Amino acid sequence: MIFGTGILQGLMVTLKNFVTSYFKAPDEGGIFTVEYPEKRLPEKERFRNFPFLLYDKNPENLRCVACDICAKECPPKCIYIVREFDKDGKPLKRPAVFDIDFTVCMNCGICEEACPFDAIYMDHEFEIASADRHAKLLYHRDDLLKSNEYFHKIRPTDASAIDARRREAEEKKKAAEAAALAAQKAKEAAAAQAKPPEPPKPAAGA
Amino acid sequence: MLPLTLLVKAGLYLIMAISLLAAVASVSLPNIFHAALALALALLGIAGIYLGLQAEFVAVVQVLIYVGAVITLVIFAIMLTNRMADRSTPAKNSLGAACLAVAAGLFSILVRFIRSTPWPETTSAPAPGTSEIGQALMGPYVFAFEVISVILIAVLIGAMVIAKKDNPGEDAP
Amino acid sequence: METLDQIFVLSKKGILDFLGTFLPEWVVTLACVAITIKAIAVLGPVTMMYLTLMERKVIGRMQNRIGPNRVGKWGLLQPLADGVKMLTKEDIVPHGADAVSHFLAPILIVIPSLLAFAVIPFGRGMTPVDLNVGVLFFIAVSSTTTIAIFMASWGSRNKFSVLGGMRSAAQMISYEVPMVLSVVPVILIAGSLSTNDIVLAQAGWGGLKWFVFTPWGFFAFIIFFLCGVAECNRSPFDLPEGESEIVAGFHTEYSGMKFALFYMAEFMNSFTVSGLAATLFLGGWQGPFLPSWLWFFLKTYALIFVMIWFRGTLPRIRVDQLMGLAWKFLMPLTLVNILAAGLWYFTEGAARWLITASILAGSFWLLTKLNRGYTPEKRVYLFAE
Amino acid sequence: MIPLSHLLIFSAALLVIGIYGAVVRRNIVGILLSIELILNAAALNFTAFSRFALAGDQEAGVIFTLFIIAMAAAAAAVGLAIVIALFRVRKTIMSDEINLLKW
Amino acid sequence: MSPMTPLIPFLPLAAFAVNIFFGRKLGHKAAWVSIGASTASCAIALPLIFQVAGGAHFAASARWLDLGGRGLDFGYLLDPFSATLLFVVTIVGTLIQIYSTGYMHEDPRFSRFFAYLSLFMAAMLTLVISDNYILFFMAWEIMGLCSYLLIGFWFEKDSAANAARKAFLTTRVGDVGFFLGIMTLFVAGSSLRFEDLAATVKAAHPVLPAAALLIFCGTIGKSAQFPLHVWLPDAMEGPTPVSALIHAATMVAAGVFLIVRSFVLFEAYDAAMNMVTMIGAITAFMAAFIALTATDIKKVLAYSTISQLGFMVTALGLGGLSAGTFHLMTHAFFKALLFLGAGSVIHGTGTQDIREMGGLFTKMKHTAWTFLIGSLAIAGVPPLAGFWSKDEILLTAFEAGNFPIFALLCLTAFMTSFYMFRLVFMTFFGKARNHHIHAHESPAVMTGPLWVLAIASVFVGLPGSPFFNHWFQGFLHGHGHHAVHPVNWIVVGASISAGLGGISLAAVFYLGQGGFPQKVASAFRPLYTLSTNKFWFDEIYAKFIVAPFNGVGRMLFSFDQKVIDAAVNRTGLATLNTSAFKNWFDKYVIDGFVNFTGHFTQLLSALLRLMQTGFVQHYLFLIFLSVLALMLLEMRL
Repeated sequence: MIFGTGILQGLMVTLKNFVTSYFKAPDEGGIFTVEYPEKRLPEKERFRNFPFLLYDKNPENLRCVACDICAKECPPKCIYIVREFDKDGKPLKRPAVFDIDFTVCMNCGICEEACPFDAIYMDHEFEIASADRHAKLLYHRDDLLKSNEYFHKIRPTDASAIDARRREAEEKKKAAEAAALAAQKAKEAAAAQAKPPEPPKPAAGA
Repeated sequence: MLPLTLLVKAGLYLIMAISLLAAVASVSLPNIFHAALALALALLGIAGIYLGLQAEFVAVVQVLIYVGAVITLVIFAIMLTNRMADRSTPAKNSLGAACLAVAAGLFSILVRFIRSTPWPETTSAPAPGTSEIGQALMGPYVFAFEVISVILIAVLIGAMVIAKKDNPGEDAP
Repeated sequence: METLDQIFVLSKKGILDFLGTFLPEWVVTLACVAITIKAIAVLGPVTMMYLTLMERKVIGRMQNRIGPNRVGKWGLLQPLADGVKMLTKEDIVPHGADAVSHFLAPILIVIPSLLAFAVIPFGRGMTPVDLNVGVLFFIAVSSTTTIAIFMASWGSRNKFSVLGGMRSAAQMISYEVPMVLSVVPVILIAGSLSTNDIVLAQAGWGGLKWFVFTPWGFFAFIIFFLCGVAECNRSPFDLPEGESEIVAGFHTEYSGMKFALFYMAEFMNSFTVSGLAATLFLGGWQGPFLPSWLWFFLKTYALIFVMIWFRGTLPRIRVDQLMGLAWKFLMPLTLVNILAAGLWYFTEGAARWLITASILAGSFWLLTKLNRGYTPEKRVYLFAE
Repeated sequence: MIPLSHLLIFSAALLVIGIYGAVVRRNIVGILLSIELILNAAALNFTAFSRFALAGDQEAGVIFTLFIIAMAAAAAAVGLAIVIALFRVRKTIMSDEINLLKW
Repeated sequence: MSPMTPLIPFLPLAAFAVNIFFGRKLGHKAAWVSIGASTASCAIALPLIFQVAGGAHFAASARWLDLGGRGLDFGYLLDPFSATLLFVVTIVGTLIQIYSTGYMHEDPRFSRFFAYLSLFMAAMLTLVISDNYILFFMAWEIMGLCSYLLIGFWFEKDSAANAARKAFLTTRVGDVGFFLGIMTLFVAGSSLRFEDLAATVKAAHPVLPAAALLIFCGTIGKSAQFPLHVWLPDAMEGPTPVSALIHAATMVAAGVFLIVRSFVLFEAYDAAMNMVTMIGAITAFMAAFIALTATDIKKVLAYSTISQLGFMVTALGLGGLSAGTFHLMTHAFFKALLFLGAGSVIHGTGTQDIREMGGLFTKMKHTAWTFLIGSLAIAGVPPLAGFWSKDEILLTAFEAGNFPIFALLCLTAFMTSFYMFRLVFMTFFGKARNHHIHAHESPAVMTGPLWVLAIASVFVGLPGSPFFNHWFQGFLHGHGHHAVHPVNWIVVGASISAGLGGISLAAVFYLGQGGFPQKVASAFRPLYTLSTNKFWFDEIYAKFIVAPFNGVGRMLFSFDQKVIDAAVNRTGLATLNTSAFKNWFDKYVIDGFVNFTGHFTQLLSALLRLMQTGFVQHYLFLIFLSVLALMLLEMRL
C-alpha cells in the first residue's frame, strides 16, 4: 500500500479518540478521569491503610487487652504498647499507651491477623498527610480508637462476619460458664457426700 | 522627513561601527567559538548595510547563506576539531606587531586613495529588485550561473570525500 | 462584514489619525511602526501561551484524559501559571559554562521567531511588513536559529546538550533545503516572493483556487508542512530534545526564564510555520464569509492542531530515518514538484492536470520503492552470545 | 544615503582587519574566518559600486556579490573539510604546528 | 720402394706412447708391449735387409717443409750401411729389452723404463734409415734426450741425476758443433740429402772443410771421443741394460755412423781425415790406459767402449770405411754381451766393485761362460768376431802406411786384451774376496739373451773374414768395383800376438801369486796415479771450464742485479714521487676549488633557506608586505 497510509490510519485512530472523548460515556471510550478532590471513586472494601483500634459502643471498653502479640508480630516494629496498672499496681487488661508510628507502618495487615481479640483492623482512611512528620504521624491510643459502627461502615462484610463470630463465642462461653457452674455445684455436692476417703499412700520404694 | 533619513544614516553608521567591532573581535578573540559568533554578527551587520543600499535580495541571501550555512559549517568544524576545555594555547602567533604595522600602512594608503578620488554622491536609479536580478541572472549571466552550480557540486563532493572518516592510506603519522 | 474584516486596520488608522493631529509627521510613521511591533510583541507570547495549553488539552483528549483544568475555568489560566512558575524557578548556569553563549542563546533563538511574524499576512492588508522578498526573508530568518542552537548546546558545556545541538543543527539544515525548494513552485506560479501577492494569487471560487488543490501544490504543502514541523523540532522529528536519549537536548542546562524563552521560540516558530503554510497553500486569509483574519487564524490553528495531532500519535523517528526522509525522499520529491509546477505553468486545461498528476504520482511511487525501509543488518555482538 | 567613500573606507577597514586576522591567528579555522571577512569586504564594494554607478546595468554588481557569496561558501566548505581531515591526522589545527612543508 | 719402412721406427714410437700413457695400468705387461714392438720392427727390417743384401736400394722422400725457394724433404734411405746398422740395432735392442724385463723386475717405475727404451729404439731406427741431415739431427737429439732420461732413471740418487745432466750437456756441446756443420752444409749446398752430398762436395764450396770439422764435433760429443768423453764413465749410473744398449751398441755408434754417412765430405779434405785419425788414436790409447786401473766393473767396460770407438774413428780417419763399419757391427754384439754379463754379475752379487768379487765361475755358470766368450771376442782371439774387425782396422792402418798409428793401435789392442782378462780373472777366477756375497745365477730370461749374443759374437765376424772372401766389405761397397786384397800375415800375426800376450800377462798378474799387480803399480807410481785419476779430466774441466763459466754467470748476474735492476727501481721510485706530487696538487688545488664552489652555494642557500619556515602565515605576511611595498612604490613614482 502507498507510503504514508499507515501513518494516516494511526492519525485517524487518535482523531477518532479525540472526537469521541467529548461524546462517549466514560467506560465506552470516553474520558474516565475522576477529578479527585471533587469527585471520588468508591473505595473498595478490601482496601487497607493504617490500622485502628476497635471499641464497642464507647471508647472505654476497647477490645485490646495489651497482650503485645501484635507488637511482636509487626515486621517494622511500629507498635508500642504499655499495659495499664490500677492504683495499687495490679496489671489491668487495658493498654495505657498504644502508639503506632504511621511513618513506619507499611500497612501489611499482619497485626490484624495476629490479634486474637479482634481488637486491631486496617482502616480505609488515606488522607492523613500532614506537615509535621514526627509528631503528627505518631498516633496515640485515643487517636487510633474507632467505633465498631465505623468498622461496619467501611468494611461491612468483614465486620458482620466478625460480630457474628464474637456473638457465637459469647454464647458458647456463657453456656460453658453455665455448664461449669453446674458442674461446680454438682462437684461440691458430690464432695460433700464422699468426705471420708482413705489418706494418700506413702511414697513407693526408690 | 529629514529626521527619518538622518535616523537611517545614523543607524547605518551604527551598524558599520558594530560590524567593525565585531570584525575586530572575531579576529582577536582567543576563544574560536566566540570569534565565529563575532563574525556572524559582523556578517549580519554587512547584511544590514546591504539593506541600507536597498539590495534586500543580497542582504537576505547573505543572511541565508553566510549566517545560516557558512557559520554553521564553521561551528561544526570548531566542534569537531576543538577540545572543549582547550583554553591554554595563545591565539595569536609571533607576527602580531609586524602585521599590524603592515595592515595600518595598507589601510592608510587605501584611505588616501579613496579620499583623493571623486566618487559619485547620489545613488542611481531605483535599486534592482529581485525580478531584475532574476532576469539578469538568467539572461546575460546564465553561463556564470551554470559554472557556479557545477563548482558548488564539485565542492560538495570534494568536501565530503576529504572529511570522510576512513580515508584509506592517510592514517595518523 | 467589511468593517469586521478590517477592524484592526481601521482601529490602527484611527489611532494614527488621532496622533497625527498633534504630533509631527515622522513621529506618526514611527508610531505606526511602533503599533505594528506592539501588536506582534503581544500576539507572539500570547499565542505561545495558549498554544501550550491547547497542546496539552488536545493531547490529553487524544489519550482519553482531560488535560489541565485546575487553573481557571477550563485550564485557561494554566499558561499564566506556567509563566509564573517559569519566572519563579531558579536560573542555573552550569559551572565552567561559556557564560556569554549560555546567556545569549535563548535571546538569539527568540529574535528570529519574532522576526518571522513580520512577514506573515494575518489578514487583508494586515501584513506587518510587506517585503517583496517576504518568503525568502522568512527562510533566511529561520535558518539563523541554527546558530542560537549551537550557542545553547556549546554554552552549557554538557555532552548531552552538545550532542542534541549537533543533531538539531543537522536536522534543521537538512530540512531547510526541501522547505526552501517546496516554496519555489508557489513563487513560480504566484510570480512574486511577497506573501501578500501569493495570498492574492489564490483568491477566487470560494477557495478552490488555493494552491493546495493543485497536484503540485498538494505535494508542496505536505513537504512544506513536514519540513516546518521538523524545523521547529516538534513531534516525530523532536530528536534534539529526545527525552529518552539525551535528556532535553540543547536546553538541558536551562531552567527558569531561559527555558521559557526556548519554549516560546519553539511555539512561535510552529505558529509562524503553520501561518506561512496557510498563506502559501491554504489561501492565507482568503475565505468566503468570515473576516479575513479569522480565516487566517482558523487555518493556522487547524494546522497547529495537526502538529499537535502528530505529537499525539507518531513515535519519534530514528536519526538515519530522519536524514533519509529529508535527503532521499523529500528532496527529490520537491525537485520533481518544481518540474511539475513548471509544466503546470506552461500547459492549459486537462493536459495540465494530467501531466502534473501523473508525474508526481509516478515519482512518489518510485521514491517509495527506492526508499525501502532501511533495516540495519543484524548486529554482531562480539562478546555476548 | 551614506556617501560611497564611507562605504569604501568601511570595506577597506574590513579588508585590513581580515588580513591582520589571516596572518596573525594561530587557529586555522580562525584564518578561514578572516578570509570570509576579506571576501565580504570585497563583495560589499561590488554592491556599493553597483548602487552608485551612474551608467551600465545595475544588476552586475549585485550578481557579482551573489557569486562571491556562493564562492566563499564553497571555499569555506572545502577549507573546513581539510581542517577536519587535518585534525584527524595531526590531532592539532594550530597553523604553526603544521610546518612539515619546509626545506 | 717398400712402404713398410717407415713403420720400423713408428712401432717402437707407438709402444712408447702406449707405455707412457697406460704404463701404470699395464704394470709388468709394458715390457711385452715394447718387446713386441721391437720384434715386429725387427721382423719388418730383416726381409728388407736381405733384399738390400741382394743389391736392392730403397729410398723415398716427401716434401715436409717449404723454406722460401728451397723445400725440405724428409724420407728414408735403405743402403748397405743403414741395413747393417738396422740389423744390429733391432736384434741387440730386442735382446736387451728381454734381458731388462728380468733385470728391472722389482723397479717401481718398470713401465716408464720400457717406455724410454721404446722411445730410444724409435729414435735410433729413425736415425738409421733417415735420408737427410735434418731428420738425422732430430733423431740424434731425441737419442740425447733418451740417454739423459735413462742415465738419470734412478733420479733419487744425486750421482745419477748429475751424471745424466753431465752426459746431456757434454753431448749438447757436440751437437751444437754438428748443427753448425749442418747449417754450413745448407749454406754450401742447397740440399741436405745424403745422396746429394757428393754433388755439394763436388761444388767445392770454401766453407766445406769447416763443415766437415763441425760435423766431426757431433761425433766427438756423441761417441765420447777425446775431449768430450768424460760423460760416458759417469753414465754407468744408469741401469746396466741401458749402458748395454745405449752406451755400448747403438747410441755411441751413431757418431761413427754420422761419419760413415758424410764420408764423402771427409774424404775430400785430408785435414779433416787427419783430424779424425788423430782424435781416434788418442781416444783409443787414453781410454785403454785408464781402463787398466779401473776397479768398477762397468767403468772398465765403459773405457773399453771408448777405446774401441777410438779404433773405429781412427779406421774411418784412415779411409777404412768398411773396416770401421765392420768393427762397429761386431763391437755392438760382444760389447752388449759384456755389459749384460756385467749386469748379471751385479744382479747376482749386488756390488759393482771387482775387488770384492772372485770365484764366481762356479756360482754363475752361464754368465761366466758368456762373459768369457765376450772377453775373448774383444781381445781379438782369432775365430771370434773381434779378431776379424780389429784386424781389418790394423790392416787399413798398415796399408795407409801410417806406422806410428799402427804401433799405437797394436799397443792399445794389447792393453785391451790385458784389462779385459784382468777383469775376467778378478771376478770369475780365484777365491771369493767378500764372504757376504751369496752370488746366485740370474734367471733364464737374463741368461737367454746372453747365450744368443755369445753365439752372435762368435759368428757375426765371419761374413767379413777371408773365408767368405770379405763378403761384408763387398756388401758395403756395392760388390762390383771392390778389389779383394790378399791376407796380410804381418798384421794378422801382430794382432794375434797382441791379444794372446795381453791374456797371458793378465793371467800371470792376477791368477798367479806373485803379487805382481802391486809391484808394477808401485814401480810405475806416476803412471798408475795418472790412470786411476782418469787423467784428471773431470777436475780440469771443472776448474777451467765450469768454474770460469760459473764466474761469468755470477758476474753477469751481479751486473744485472746492480745495474739494470737498480735502474728499473730508480725509475719506479721517480714515477712514485712525481705521482705523489701530482696527487697533492690535484687534491688541494683543483678539488679545493671545486669544493669551494659547492661550499659557497651551500652557504648562500643556508641564507635563503631561512625564508622557507614552513609556516603558512609567514608566506601570507610576505605577500601583503610585498603588496604594501608595491603600492608604496606606485605612490612614489
